[in-house]
Amino acid sequence: MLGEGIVKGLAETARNFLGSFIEKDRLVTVQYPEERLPVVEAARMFPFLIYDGVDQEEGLRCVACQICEKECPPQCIHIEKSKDKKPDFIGKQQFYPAVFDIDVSVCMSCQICVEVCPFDAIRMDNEFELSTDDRFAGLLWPKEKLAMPNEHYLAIHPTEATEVEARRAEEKAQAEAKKASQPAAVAK
Amino acid sequence: MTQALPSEAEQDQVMEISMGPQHPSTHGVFRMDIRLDGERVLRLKPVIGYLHRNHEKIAEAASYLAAIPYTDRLDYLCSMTNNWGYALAVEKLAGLTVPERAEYIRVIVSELTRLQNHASVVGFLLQDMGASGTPLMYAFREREKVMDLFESLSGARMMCNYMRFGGVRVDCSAEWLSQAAKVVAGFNGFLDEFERLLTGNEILMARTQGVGVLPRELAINAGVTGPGLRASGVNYDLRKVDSYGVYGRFEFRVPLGEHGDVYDRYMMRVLEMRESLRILEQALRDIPSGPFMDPKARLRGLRPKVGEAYARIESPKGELGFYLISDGSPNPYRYRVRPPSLINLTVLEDMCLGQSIADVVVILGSIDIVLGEVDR
Amino acid sequence: MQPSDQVFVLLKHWLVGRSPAVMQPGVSILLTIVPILLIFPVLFAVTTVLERKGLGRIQNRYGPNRVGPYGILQPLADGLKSLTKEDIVPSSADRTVHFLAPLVLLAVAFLPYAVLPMGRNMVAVNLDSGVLFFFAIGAISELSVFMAGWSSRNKYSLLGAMRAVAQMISYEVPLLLSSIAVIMAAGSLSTVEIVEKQSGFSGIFPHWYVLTPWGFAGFILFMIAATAETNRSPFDLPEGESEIIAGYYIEYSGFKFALFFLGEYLGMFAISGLGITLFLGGWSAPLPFLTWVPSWIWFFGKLLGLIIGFIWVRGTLPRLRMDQLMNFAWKFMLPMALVVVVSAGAWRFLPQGVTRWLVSMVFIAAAYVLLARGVETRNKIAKRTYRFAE
Amino acid sequence: MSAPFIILAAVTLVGACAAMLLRGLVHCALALAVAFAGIGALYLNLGAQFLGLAQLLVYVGAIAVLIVFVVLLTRGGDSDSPPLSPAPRQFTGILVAGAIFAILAWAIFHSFAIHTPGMPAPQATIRQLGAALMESYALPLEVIGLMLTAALIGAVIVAMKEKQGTQ
Amino acid sequence: MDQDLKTELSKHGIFATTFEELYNWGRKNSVWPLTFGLACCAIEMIATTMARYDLARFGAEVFRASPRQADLMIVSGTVTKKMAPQVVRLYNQMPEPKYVISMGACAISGGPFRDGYNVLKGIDRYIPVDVHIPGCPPRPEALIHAFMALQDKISAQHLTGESRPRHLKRDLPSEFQVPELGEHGLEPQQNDEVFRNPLKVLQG
Amino acid sequence: MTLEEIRSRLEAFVPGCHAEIVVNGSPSAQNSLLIDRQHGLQAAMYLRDHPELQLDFCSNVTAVDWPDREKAEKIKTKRIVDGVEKEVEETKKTTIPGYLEVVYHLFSIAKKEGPVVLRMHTANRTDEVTLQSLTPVWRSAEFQEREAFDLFGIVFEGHPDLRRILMWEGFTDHPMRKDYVPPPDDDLEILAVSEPGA
Repeated sequence: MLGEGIVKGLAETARNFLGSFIEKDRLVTVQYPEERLPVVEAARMFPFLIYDGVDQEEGLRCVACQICEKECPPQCIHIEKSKDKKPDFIGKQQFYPAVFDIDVSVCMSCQICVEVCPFDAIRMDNEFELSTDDRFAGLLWPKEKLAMPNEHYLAIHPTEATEVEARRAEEKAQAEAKKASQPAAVAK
Repeated sequence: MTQALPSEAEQDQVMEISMGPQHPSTHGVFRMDIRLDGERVLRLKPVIGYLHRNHEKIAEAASYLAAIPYTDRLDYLCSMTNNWGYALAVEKLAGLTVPERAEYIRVIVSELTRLQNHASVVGFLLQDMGASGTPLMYAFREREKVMDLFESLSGARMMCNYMRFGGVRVDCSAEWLSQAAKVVAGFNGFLDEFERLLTGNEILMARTQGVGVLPRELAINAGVTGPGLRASGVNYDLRKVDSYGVYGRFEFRVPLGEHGDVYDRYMMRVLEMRESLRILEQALRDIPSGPFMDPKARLRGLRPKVGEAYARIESPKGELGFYLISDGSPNPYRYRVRPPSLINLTVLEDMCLGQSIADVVVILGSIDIVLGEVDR
Repeated sequence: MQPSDQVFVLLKHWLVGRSPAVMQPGVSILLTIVPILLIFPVLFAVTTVLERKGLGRIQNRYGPNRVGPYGILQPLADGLKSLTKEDIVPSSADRTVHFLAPLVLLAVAFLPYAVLPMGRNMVAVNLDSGVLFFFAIGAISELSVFMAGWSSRNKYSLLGAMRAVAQMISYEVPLLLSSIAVIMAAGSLSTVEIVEKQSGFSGIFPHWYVLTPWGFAGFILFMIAATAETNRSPFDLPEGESEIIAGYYIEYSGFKFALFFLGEYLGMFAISGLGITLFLGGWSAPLPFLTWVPSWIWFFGKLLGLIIGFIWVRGTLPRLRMDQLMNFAWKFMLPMALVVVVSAGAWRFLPQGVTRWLVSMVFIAAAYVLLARGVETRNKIAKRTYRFAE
Repeated sequence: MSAPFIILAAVTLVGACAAMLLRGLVHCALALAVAFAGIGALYLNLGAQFLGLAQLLVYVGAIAVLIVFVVLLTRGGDSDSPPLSPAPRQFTGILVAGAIFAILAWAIFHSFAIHTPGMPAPQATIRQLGAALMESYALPLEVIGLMLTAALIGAVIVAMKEKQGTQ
Repeated sequence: MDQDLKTELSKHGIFATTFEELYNWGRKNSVWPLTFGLACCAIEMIATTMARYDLARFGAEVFRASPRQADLMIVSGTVTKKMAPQVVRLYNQMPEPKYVISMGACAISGGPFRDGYNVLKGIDRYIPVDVHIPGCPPRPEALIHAFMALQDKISAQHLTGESRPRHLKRDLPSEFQVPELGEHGLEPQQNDEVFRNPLKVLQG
Repeated sequence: MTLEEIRSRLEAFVPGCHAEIVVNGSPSAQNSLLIDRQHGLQAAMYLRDHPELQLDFCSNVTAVDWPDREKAEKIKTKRIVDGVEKEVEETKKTTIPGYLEVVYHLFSIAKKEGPVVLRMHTANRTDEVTLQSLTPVWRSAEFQEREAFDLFGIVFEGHPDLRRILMWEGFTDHPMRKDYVPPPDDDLEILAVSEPGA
C-alpha cells in the first residue's frame, strides 16, 4: 500500500533519534578535541628520524645511505651526506646526514621510506595536528624537527619497536662478540 | 525508456547548461554539458579531466614499488582493491606466487572495501535524490568501522598501501581478525536498517524504477562492468569468471537484475553487500596460518623480464585492469589502468536521453564513478 | 477562565488603558504587531537550531553544541555573520527586482499571522474571511519567489523559480480544498470561529476535526500540501541542492539570503498555524482535564509538534521529481481532496452516530485505495525480487 | 477622501501606468500585479472583505503569476523590450481606452447607487454571499461552472493532442 | 578593552563585549563551507561532516552549494591545471570575508602528483590560503584541528590597524586573476600578487 | 581456440588481412595478435561476431609509444682469431623506427574466455598516425580511444566524437609520449632554497 515504505522509514529515523539519547551505539560522535579516538599502533602520518640516547646529533641512526630518498615515490626527502663519519651503535664508522629534510607538504604518508630503510632509522609518527598557516617554512621539516628519541618510537609503536630493540641488541652483542674474538683486527 | 525526442522545430525551449565541474552531485570534479528541452535531456556530453593527475606518466617514471601508493589514490574509496589489481599484474609479469594466508587477507580486505564502497555509494545516491544526509550518515557510520579496521591493519584509513607483489605488507593479528568478525557480524543489522529505511520507500522507487535503463546488449558492448552490468542481467563477475586469488573456494551468489534501471543497480549493491558478508564469514573462518609474503619477492629493484601482462580484478566499481609492459628496467615501460569508472561512463548519455535533469544526477549516482579513477 | 490564560490579553488591555486616549488605537495596534514581529523570528532562530540538532540526532550525531551552552547561540552567530557579510549583486542581475524580492517575501510572510488565533482572544484581526485572507496573502509569496529567481539571471535560479511557482500553484489547490472541508463543517471562514467550534468535548474526546475520518484525511492532505507550499523536503525541488544547487536564491548572499531563510521558515510556521487552527483545534486543549493549561501554550505546543514533524520528514525522505510531484498534486491530492470535501458534506448532513462514521470512512478508504493504486501503476513502482547466479 | 484611499489609489495608478510604460515585459507584469493588489486593497478599504481578498487571491495569486509565466515561457524572460508600438496603433489604443473610460463613467454616473445617498452599506457576510449564489443566482453560477468545465476539458484535450503529436 | 579588566568583570558576572569581539565571534562561529570537493581529501572532508566526527558541532554543517552563500572554501584535493581557473572563479564569487583551507598535500603543493604535467603546484599560487593541513589525506580530526585554527585566527584579528584582516583592507583585491588554459599549461603560472615564492623572496 | 587458429582464420576469412603473433616473454605468456592497420575494423568485426569466439567485450584499450630506438643485439659468431676458431660476441646495432601502438584486450562474456590481445601500429610517430577506430565494433573503446588521441596523438578514423578528453581543448601536446617535456616551472627548487641552513 502506498505510504507503507515511507512510514517504515519514518519509524527507522525515529528509532535512531530516540536511540541517540539512550544507546551509545546510536550516537557515534567522538567529540574531538575533548574526546579522542584511541590511536592505533599502526597509525602513520609523517616520518621521523630516530636517535638513541639523549643527543640528537650523536644518536641519529640515519647513515645517509639515501635509499629512502631514492625510493620515496613523491620525492619529498632531501638528504645531503656528511663529509666525515661517526660511529654507529655497533661502533662501525658511518656517514651521517648533514642535511635531512622532509617536505611534508608533499609527503604522501606511504611508509615506503620506512620499509626500505635497512637501519631502522626512519619510522612513521602518528601526530596529525599539524595545520599551519606557514606554507613553506612550516611544512619543510629539517633534521632537527624530524629527530625524535627512541623512547618516542617505543611509545607509539611498542610491538614493532621492541622487536627492533631486540634485534639491534642482538646485532650489537654479535658485533661485540666479534670484536672480542678478533681483538687484533680491531687493534690494527 | 527513451522517449521520442522532439524535432528541431519543436525545440523551442532548448537550454544549454553545463553542470559542474563544481556541482554538489557530480561526485567530484566532473562536468556534463547538457542540452535541455524544458527539463528533458536532449544531449549530454560528459567532460572529464578535471582530476587528471597523470597517474600513468608518474608510474612510468617510478619503480614498480613506488606505484603502489599511487594506486591507492586511483579510486580513493577502494585503495585495497586497487592495490590488489596492481599487485596481481606485477605478479603475473614477474611470475610471483602469493602465499595462501596473504590471499585470504586480500580477500578479507577487498570484501571489506566492497562493503564500505557500496554502502557509501548508496548513501551518495540517496544524497543526490535529496535525502538530507541521513542514509549517507548511516552508511558512513558503518564505513568508519571498516576504516578503523583498515587503520589498525595498515596504518591509514583510506590510503592503505597494504599489498605488495608477492603478498601483503604486514600480517594481520588474531585480534584484528576477531575485530573484523565483529564488524562483519554487525553489518547485517545495518543492512536491515538501511533497507527498512530505503528499499520499500515509495519515493525512492518512483525516483529509480524505470529510470536510466541500460539494455543488456548495450551494457556488454559498451564494456560496462560491475554492478551496473549485472543489474542489466548479465552474469559476469570476475570473482567467479577468473576466480583470481582464492575466490574459487568461497560459496557466494551473484545477484542479477532484470530491468537494468537505477533501482536494480541500487539493489545489486545491497545484495552484493550481503554476499560479501557471506564471503567474509567464510574467509575469516578458514584463514590459514603461514607466511604472508612470497620469499622470492623483491620489493626494491624489481626488474621483471621483458614482456607484458594484463591482470584484472572485480573492484567494487567493476573490472579494474592493470596492463604493464616491462622493458627489463626497474620502471614499467608502459603502465596502464583500465578504469571501470571511466568506461562505465560511456553509456551515461544513452541512459540519460529523454530523462529529466533530476534523473541525470540519480543515474550518474547509480553508475558510481570516482573521479580519481576516471581521470587518473 | 484562568488568569494565566489571558495574561497577554490583560497585559495589553492594561497597557492600552494606561496610555493617553488619543494614542490608544495606535498603542493597541503596536502591541499587537510588535509581539508577532518579535516572537516568530525568535521562533525561527530556535527552530534552526532545533532542526540542526534534531537532524543530528536522527543521524547519530550531536549537531551544533559548541556555540553557547548546548549550541543555542548558533543562530545568533549565523545572524551576526550574515549581517556583516558582503552583499553581492551579480552584475547581470536586475538590481531593483533583485533587491525587492526578499523584502516582498518577508512582508508577505508576516501578514498571515494577523488572522491566526494563538490563544483564546489572541488574534490580531478577527476577519470574517480569515482563511481567505490567509490564502490570498500566501498567493503573493509566489510572486516574490519568481522575482528572486528571475532577477538573478542565472539558469539555475530561473529553473528553481519556475519549479517553485508551478509547485506552489499546484499544491494550493488541494490545500484550499482540504481547508474547504473544514470551512463547510464549521460553516465559517473566520479562524476564530473555526477554533471555537472545535473547543468542546464529547466525553474525553475533543471536537477537533482531525478526529473525524474526513478530517484526518484532510489533515494529512493539508500537511502534505503545506510541505510542498513551503518548499520543504521531500518537496524541496525549487532549491534541490543536488540538481539546481540552491534554486531561486542561488545568487543571494549575506543578509538577503538570511531573509529568504527567515521568510521560508515564517511561511512554514504560518501554514502550520493554519493547520492547527483548521484541524487540531487551535488553542484548545486535547483533553478536558487539561483545560487549565493556558491556551497559548497549547497553540505553541502544537506548532512545535508540527515543526518537529517537518524536521522528521526532512530527515527521512528523499526528494520527488518534478513531474512526479505535479502528477501527485493533480492525480492524487486533488481527487483525494475532493473526496474529503464530499465526505465532509456527508458528515454534516448525516445524523450523528455510527452511520456517518462508516460512510465517511468508506468514502475515504475507497478513494485512497483506488488513487494509491493509480499512483503505483502510473509510476510503475513495484517491489521486486531478484534472481541469483551461483 | 481619506488618506488610505489616496495612498491606495496612487499605488494602483502608479502600478497601472508602470505596467504600460515599463520596457521590460516582466517588469510590466510585476507592475500589473501591484495594480491588482492596489485594487484589492481598495475593495478592502471599502469594507468589501470577500471581494478584496478574492481579488488578491485570483488576480495577484493566479492571474499575475500566470502572465509572468507566459512571458517567461514564450520569450525566455529576456528583458529585450519590444519596440514601442508605432504611432497609429498608439492612437487606436488611446481611442479604445477613452471609449471604455467614457462608457464606464456614463454607467457609474447613471447608476442607481450614487443617486441614493445615505443608504447604509449592506452588511454582506459570506454566509449571505453563499446563500445568494446558491439560491437566487444558482442558474448563472451553474452556467458559469459548466462553461469553465467545458473550457477545462477543451484545454486538456488540446494538451493531450499536442502530447500525442510529439510522441 | 583591557584584558585584565575584562576577566575581572567577568568574574563578577559582567560580560563586556566590544564590537570587534562580537563581530569576530559571529563570523568565527558561523563558518559555512562551500560544497566543493576535488579528490581523495574530499572523502575525508565528507567523513568529517559525518556522524563520527560531526563538524556540525561547530555550526559548520551548513555546506552551501552556491559560492554566494559560503564563507569557507576547503580546497580538498589535487587542483589540476584544468580545474584551477574554476577554483579561482569560485573563490572570486564568494562574498567577503572568505577563508580558504588548503587540505592535503596536493592542495598545498601538488603533493605526490606535483611532477605531473596537469597538476597545479599548490592553490596558493592563485588565491590566498589561511590554513594548510599537511597529510595525504589528513585525518578528519586534522581538518577539525585546522578548522579550529582558523577560528582562532579569526578571533585574534583586529579590525583596525595594519594587522586587520585582508577583507578590511580596501586596497587589497577580493577577486583575483583567473588563470587561462594555454597551449602548454596555465597562463600565468602564478599570480605574483598572491604567491610568495621563497625563491624570489630570497633573490630580491 | 588457440591464438594460432585465430590468426589463420582471420587471414582466411578477412581478405587481405595480415596477422602476426607477437610472443610475450614474461611469465604471464599473454601472446598477442598484430593486425595490419588497414584491416583492423574488419578483423575486429569478425572476432566479435564469430560464433565460436564471441569476443563481445573489449575491456581495455591502450596506446603505447615506441620512439625510435636502437636495438643492440649480441650475435655470437664463430670466427677464426689467431688461427683458432673462437666464439666471439659482436654487438650489432639496428635502429627500429618509432611508431605508436594500440593494444586491445578482448574478452568473451558469453563464453567467459579471454583475453585475446590485438595490436595495431601506426606507420610512424609524426605524420602518419592514423588507425581505424574500433568504436563502431565496441562502444567501450569510445573514451579509451579518445584518451589515446589526447595523450598519444593517435588519430582514429571512424571515431564518432574524436576530441580531447582529459586535457583541455587548445592544449597542443601529447603528454604521454615518451619525449614529452612539460613546461618549465621554477617551483621545484624551493625545497633546497628555503632550508634554514642554506
